[in-house]
Amino acid sequence: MSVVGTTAPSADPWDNTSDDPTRRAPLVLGAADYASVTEKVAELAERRRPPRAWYIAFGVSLALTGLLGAMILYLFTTGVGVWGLNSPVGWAFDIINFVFWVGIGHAGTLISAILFLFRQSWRTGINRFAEAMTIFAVICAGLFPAIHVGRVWLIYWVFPLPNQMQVWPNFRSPLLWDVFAVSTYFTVSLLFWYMGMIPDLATLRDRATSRVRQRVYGLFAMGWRGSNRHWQNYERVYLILAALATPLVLSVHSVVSFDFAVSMVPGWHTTIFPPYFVAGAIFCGFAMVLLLAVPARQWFGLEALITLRHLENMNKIMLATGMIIGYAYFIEFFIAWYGGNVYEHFAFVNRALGPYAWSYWIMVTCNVIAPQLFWSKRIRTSPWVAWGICVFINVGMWFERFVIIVTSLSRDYLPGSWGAYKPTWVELCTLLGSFGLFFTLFLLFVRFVPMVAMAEVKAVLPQADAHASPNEPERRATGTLAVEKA
Amino acid sequence: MQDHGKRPLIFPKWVDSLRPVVFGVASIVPVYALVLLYYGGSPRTTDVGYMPAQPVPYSHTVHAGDLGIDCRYCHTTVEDTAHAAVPPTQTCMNCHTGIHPESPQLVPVRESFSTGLPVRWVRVHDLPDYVYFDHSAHVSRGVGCVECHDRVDKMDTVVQAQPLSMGWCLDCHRNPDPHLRPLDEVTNMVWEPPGDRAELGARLRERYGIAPSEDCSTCHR
Amino acid sequence: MMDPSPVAASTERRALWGVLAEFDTPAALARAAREVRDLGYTRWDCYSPFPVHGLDRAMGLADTRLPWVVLGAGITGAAAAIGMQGWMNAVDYPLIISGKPMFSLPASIPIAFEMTVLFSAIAAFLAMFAFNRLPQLYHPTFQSERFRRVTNDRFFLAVEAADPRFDAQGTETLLRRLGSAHVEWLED
Amino acid sequence: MSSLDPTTDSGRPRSFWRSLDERADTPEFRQFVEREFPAWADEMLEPASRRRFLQLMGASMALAGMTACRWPAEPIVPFAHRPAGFVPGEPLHYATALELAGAAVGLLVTSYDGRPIKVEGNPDHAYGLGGTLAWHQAALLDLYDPDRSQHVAQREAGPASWDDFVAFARPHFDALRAVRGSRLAVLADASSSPSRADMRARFTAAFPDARWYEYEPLSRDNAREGARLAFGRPQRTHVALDRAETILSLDEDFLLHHPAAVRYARDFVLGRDPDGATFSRLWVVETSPSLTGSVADRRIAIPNRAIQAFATCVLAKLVHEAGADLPAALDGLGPVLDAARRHPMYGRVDADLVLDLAGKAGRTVVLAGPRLPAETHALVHALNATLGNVGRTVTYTAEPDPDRPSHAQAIRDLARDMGRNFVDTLVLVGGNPVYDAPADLGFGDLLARVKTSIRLGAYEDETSRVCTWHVPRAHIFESWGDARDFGGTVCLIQPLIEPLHGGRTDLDLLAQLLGEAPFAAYEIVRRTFARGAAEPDPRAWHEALRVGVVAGTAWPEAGPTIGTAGWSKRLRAALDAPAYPEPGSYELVFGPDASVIDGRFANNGWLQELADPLTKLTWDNAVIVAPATAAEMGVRHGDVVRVTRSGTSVELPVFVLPGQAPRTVGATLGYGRTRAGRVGSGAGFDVYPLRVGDDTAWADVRVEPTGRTYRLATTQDHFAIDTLGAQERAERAVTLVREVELEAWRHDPQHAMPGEHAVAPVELWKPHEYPDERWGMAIDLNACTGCGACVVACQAENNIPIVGKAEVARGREMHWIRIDRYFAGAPDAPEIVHQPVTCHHCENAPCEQVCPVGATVHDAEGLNVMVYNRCIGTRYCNNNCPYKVRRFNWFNNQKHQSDLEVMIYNPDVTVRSRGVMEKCTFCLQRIQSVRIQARNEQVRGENGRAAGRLIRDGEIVPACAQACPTRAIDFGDLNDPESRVHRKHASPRAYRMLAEFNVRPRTAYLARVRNRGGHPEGAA
Repeated sequence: MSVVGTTAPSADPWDNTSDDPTRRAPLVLGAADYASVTEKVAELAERRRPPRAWYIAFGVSLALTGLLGAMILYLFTTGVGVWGLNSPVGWAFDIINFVFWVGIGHAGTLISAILFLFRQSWRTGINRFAEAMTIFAVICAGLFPAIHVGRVWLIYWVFPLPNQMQVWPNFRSPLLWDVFAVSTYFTVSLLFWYMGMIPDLATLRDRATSRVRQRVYGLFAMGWRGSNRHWQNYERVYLILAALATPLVLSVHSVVSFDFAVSMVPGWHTTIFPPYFVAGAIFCGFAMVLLLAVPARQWFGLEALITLRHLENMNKIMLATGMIIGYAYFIEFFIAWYGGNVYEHFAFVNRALGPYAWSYWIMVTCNVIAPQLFWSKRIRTSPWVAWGICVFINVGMWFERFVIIVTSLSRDYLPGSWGAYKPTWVELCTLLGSFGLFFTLFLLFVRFVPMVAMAEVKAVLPQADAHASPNEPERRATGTLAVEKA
Repeated sequence: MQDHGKRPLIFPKWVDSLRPVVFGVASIVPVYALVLLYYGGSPRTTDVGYMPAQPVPYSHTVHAGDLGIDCRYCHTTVEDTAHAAVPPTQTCMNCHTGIHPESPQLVPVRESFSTGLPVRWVRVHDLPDYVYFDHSAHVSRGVGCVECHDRVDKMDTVVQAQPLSMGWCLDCHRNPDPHLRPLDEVTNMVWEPPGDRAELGARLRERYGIAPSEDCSTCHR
Repeated sequence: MMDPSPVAASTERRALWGVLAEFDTPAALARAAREVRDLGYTRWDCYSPFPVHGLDRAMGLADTRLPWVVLGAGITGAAAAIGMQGWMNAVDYPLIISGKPMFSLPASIPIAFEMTVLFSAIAAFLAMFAFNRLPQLYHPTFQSERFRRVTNDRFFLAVEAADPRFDAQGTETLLRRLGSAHVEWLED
Repeated sequence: MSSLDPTTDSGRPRSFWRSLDERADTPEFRQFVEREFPAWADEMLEPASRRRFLQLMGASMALAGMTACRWPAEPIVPFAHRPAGFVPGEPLHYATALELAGAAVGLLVTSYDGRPIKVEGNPDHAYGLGGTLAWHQAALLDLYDPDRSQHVAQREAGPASWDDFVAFARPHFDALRAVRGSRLAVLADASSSPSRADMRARFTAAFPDARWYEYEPLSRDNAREGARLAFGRPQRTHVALDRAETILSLDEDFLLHHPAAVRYARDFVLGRDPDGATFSRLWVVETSPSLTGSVADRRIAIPNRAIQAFATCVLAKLVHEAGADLPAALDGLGPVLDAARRHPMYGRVDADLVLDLAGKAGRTVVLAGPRLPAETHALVHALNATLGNVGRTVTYTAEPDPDRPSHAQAIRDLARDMGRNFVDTLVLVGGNPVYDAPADLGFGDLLARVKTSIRLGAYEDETSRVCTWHVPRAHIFESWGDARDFGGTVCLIQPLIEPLHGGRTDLDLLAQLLGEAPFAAYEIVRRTFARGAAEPDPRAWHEALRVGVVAGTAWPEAGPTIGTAGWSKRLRAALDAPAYPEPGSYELVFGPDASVIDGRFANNGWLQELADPLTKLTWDNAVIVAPATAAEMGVRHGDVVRVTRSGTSVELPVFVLPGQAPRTVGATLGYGRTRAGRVGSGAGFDVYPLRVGDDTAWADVRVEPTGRTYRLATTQDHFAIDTLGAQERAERAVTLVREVELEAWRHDPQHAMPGEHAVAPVELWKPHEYPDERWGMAIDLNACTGCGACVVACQAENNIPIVGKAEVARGREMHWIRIDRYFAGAPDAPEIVHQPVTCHHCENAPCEQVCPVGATVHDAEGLNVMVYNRCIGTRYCNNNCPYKVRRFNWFNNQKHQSDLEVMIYNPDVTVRSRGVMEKCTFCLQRIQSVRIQARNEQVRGENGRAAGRLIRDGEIVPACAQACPTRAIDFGDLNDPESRVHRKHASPRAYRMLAEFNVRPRTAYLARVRNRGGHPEGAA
């Protein structure tokens, strides 16, 4: 992990972002013991009334979800024509939103799986709701390919189901790969999320006072009792799932990028897409996590668990991936020029200077320039500034997909059939609505489910070490799940 | 000694004995749903047996069966065109001016004949509008009427006997041999293959140069 | 309240299930576990709010064979995917598409990979429950009031009556000696 | 499950089913469906999986009511008495003819179970040769137009019946007969029909004092008058374009707006066969870019008023510099030619032009367009005489009805009479004078004052509105009649269907007014055919009906003698007139519209949506302005300008189009109709108000911006293209649309083609074999004139919907074949190319692999088939199609169609539902029917019933190829080395667009051949 900025440990007890390699900064602050962790987290799911902010946010989100429903109803009853699409621009907001949301959906599994494999114990503070975010984002993502087809009532034909027509899907189509990739990703993320939650559900069960809560949490906890013989299998499966999810994360967005890379549209047909899309996904995924984490830790007083260090690490990752993206933008142009394909060459020149140049420059500003601010430790460690930058990043990443899809399609091979695209109000409302759906689900999650993985956090408490003895300080702050290496 | 307070159980012990039942149901329901969808949804279930009432109680049993009138006497165009045309009233009256001229069942026919207004029959073998079936192409390759329409000569009211689904068509297009017969037996309802049908079919396929196509363009335009 | 006598337990109560001892720290639990292991107990278990590092060794647990199940499932998934694509597009209803071969491995890789992961993941998930005999909504330990805290901040060790070396009084004193402040007897 | 299967238990459930069946078909139920599932309402008719699903749901009795939701039970309605030789479901073809601009083109109309569904050209007709233009194709749509007037109407009483009219007409005209028809007048549209002429003779005999006028807003009377000047008697000029080496067209759009356009287009292309002996060079001198101008080798854009001077200078140069000797008869032109020397235009006459004309006696042609004044036409006769073309490439026949006043004169006289209240009864046969008469006449008001006005018209339009009686006119395909083609040959017009709305033909009406009724069109035509005999010879009659033309009725060639009396002075005087409008004003040139002509086709959706060949504009007209002129006016594309002529002004949008002559603007007539119907009313802008007085060709106008803008819907360049895009477009055009120089071609065909010689791409796998047929197409860009007939023909054949202006503006037009138009060279002297683009049926089709459900795949003959009923509508295929030829059904385009409108559908082609992709199929239905026919005969051949055979080359003709007047499109089997298409694919001119991507298209283009010669101005 790159070490940038001042190394002087700050006096502030809440600042654990010191990079002094000789000292191990704690990942949980405040006078934390097991009970206090449990108390802090479980209490959120148990309290009678959540803060007013929650109610306002939930109301708004629910309204937007309603809007989404209305738009979809209108779409189904009238036809895809209610969108601004045409020939040549056969895809726009529908697939843009799909790729956007799938991208968002990557940080969760990445944080829980990849960071887990790399023994990044700081993940424990954020992995739970990063995973939740993944699932909700994938739900939003899956929505769009489903509703974008012309005859939505026949969408089930994309699944290889036996039928009286004796015909099968065409497995050469990247869209079909999408079907498998996204559904697999959703399933695995869901299992991963739920499994990680079982011990915490058990906690809620055991703390529950009302019969109903006992029963409900009891059912979902499936009788978990913290038996070590269980923990053994549990940890092994968790490790395996992490090991499976890691390549899965990479594969899913690669497959999504195949939708474009496999086609022959100039500006789409690019070998660089898979890595470039994955980097982009991680980039905006982390941005979205931070977007959610900063307000959450403040409203629910989780500063002790989601510490500045967590935020700073995420900002560092965004800085890194942001630069990968920037590199990709540059190399695309280089290859377009170097490759000597006139159509591809024009496609890229047209992006930067054509009718949609504005969208291209929004993209560059938000994705390449804005993250550069993260070079400064001050900015990295001031939550709300970082939050603002993350807003930029998400906007930029949405426009990246807009640029890729719309500019490429609007001007492909035959100038005679060049076209232009302008979204209708329906598309704008649908996009808005998808955010509504996302936040609705997320708000329900923070209301009823422990949003921090208690068991895992406890495991990284200093006192969690079975061999704890005063004369081995190096192993402080490490647990079975975490052996942090500098 | 300190107290060992007892804690009320959330779930009684017997709950766990339900596990096999729950697992069983959980695993069977989706399978059952799929099976239901597949069979319940297939034309074999939904279409076969479609038997609408016709304006005239015309009996194929009598005409094609007992009287042994050849299909082509009425369905004249079947060998040359896509459609096996339902005959004009004229055709009925060719005989029925003499036979049963007064029969009350024939009132609609006589009316049609006198007024010139057609009899409105109800189509039984009704393919979707995007399917283009050509009778001549099949009849002139030795595919008998019976293959699709079944024993019409035994039907008082015509009923759909085959699913006429895409899969059903493909079955025959993929293996035509057991459905072929000599051209002059095409309209024969009671024809019995001399010897092994498949083997005869193979020879006929050679002879008529039959190579059934599975191309989409064969039936869909 | 009086400490229940084993005799009484055997007669007027349901059968004794075992004794449950509570510890304050993972270290204490681990120590106790090593002792109990060395004494040759077989039907016993530790309970903790989080997986305690090294406790498996302390309990002398054999490594789990669960990963082999996952491997099997993964291979099945891959085979199924390749087989499905090959059969459906090249055997059952071959159609000329973009002049490409009816079946070619490269085009089948993405789906093969996804199905491998899907099968493995589901298998791993189910195997976890199967190996742990979960869901199990009732367990004798759930009768203990103190055991609530096993999902919070307390650590427990339970020895079952079914253990051949089990002896209610003896085991209890042993556990107390190992540093447990609270030991209680639980019926089945 | 078994409860689902009605076969298992008979009796009770069956009656139960029946009752539900009935319920399922009640209107209430259908309304319920419409209301509950508006989206699925069409699915009810388009049997998707919906019904299956409901059947399944039937398993639960709650929904059993829906189990009867079979798609609507389809009735079979056989004839009571089947006509002899009629085979249900088999199309029949009848010969008939359509008259446009006073001359007929023979047609073959396909009738399906009594419904005319498609129009083709009649190969046996000399002026069609099987080809058509868009109008002939589109005429069919008018037949099923729900806006056609459907009953007799009287202004006060409103709807009436034919009997009411007869009840009124018989006494009324008996009375008129008594007074020899004084104060009676007839205003008829132009017609070449012998029967009409006969009826007219009878009419004037019955009503000696009645006046008979003939009016067309766009007529060729100037040519008549010009011939009268030159020869003393109106002559009709015929040219042999196939034999000409040089063609000089003075503002004559002989490829589109000419009575013989279909034939001339064919001849023109025959005369430009790069492998043939002669390859003509076309010079066009015009003001507004025309279709002919777009295919010219050399084009000179000057104001319309200057063309006569230009022509004079051409003749002068020929005589003075090229040593051509003026025939003695033309000596009178001497002074004119001397004067021409000093005329500014003298310099503009290109030396190449003179070289191309001089010394090629009988191998050149000069034509003059109908807009040019009579003197110009006379001058052109003189030119042809001087060049020795008369009798060789130019011949004459006597004009029929030589003594009739010109149309302009006729309408003026009638208006005068009406103004003086000399007309009490006016019979209007066709036409639409209230809309298209010269605006200064105020014809509408005059007509409203006429006591009794009887209008025979297809629509209750602007004119009918102010008439006392309106009689619906039968559509041409509902009518008996006859007409002459440009050469005089009589074509018979026979009905394909009973008049749908009880319409009457002009012959019927006249017969009624003459009291000959019920004696009607059929008998009248037979009587004319019999030429005096009591009965026509049955054999001749039936033969004529079968072939569609009456042999031996062509006019004899005339040998008129030319003179200069009377017009040389006018010619001389004209030389002094300025060549350009005075500063501050522009010359507005009126022209016929490529879609609606003079407005008669305004309510025809196919034509409204057919893009103009040059502007690619649909649903509108606009004022055409050259880029430089636009800059000078300070207006931009789409700005609304006010065009003012002496007080009257019209506001219409600007369309910036390279090629319009400087100091001039152009505008087409026929738009801005107020009572055309649902389609045509309000489309475009009416410029007739500016067309006043006698100069109907052009007018000097002032043009000022209004500051408003207007959205023009074009099928190409849907939006203003930025400079970056414009550059790229110019660079690409030359590789997409290839051209060869005639010189280079003649020198070495093998290496004449520009552009890289594509390297054969490496195959990563063994390509599929297509052993039987390999269908392919060849499009000869040297033959394509861009007229657009193929587009409408395809629309008619393949049930392609009309989507309307808003959707076109969005880029959602549905045409399966489009004609891309590119400009090359300088904006002030552009070269224009047309390129028809349709599905290339690539063997490595990019569209196929990306479809998740395999809805578009290849069949065994290599056709790229689009399976509508499998398509779920991801639109991925079109995204991945490099040619962008696929079209998506954004909405349910059939939703609001009446029973009348759906009658036009071709039953052999699936009507696409909402949400599916569609595209060119190479007319799969035609391939299938021919193949099945051939295979049947083949198999039966083995039983000795018919001769076995394979499909012959040319047996399968797609709609576009069939309609093409110039045979630019060929279709056939690429495996057959003898097939035309194979030979064309093998030509050195052949190239495949975007072949470098190894998509292996089945369509090859043949490079266009340029014959600029000399040093062309503004060549690319």
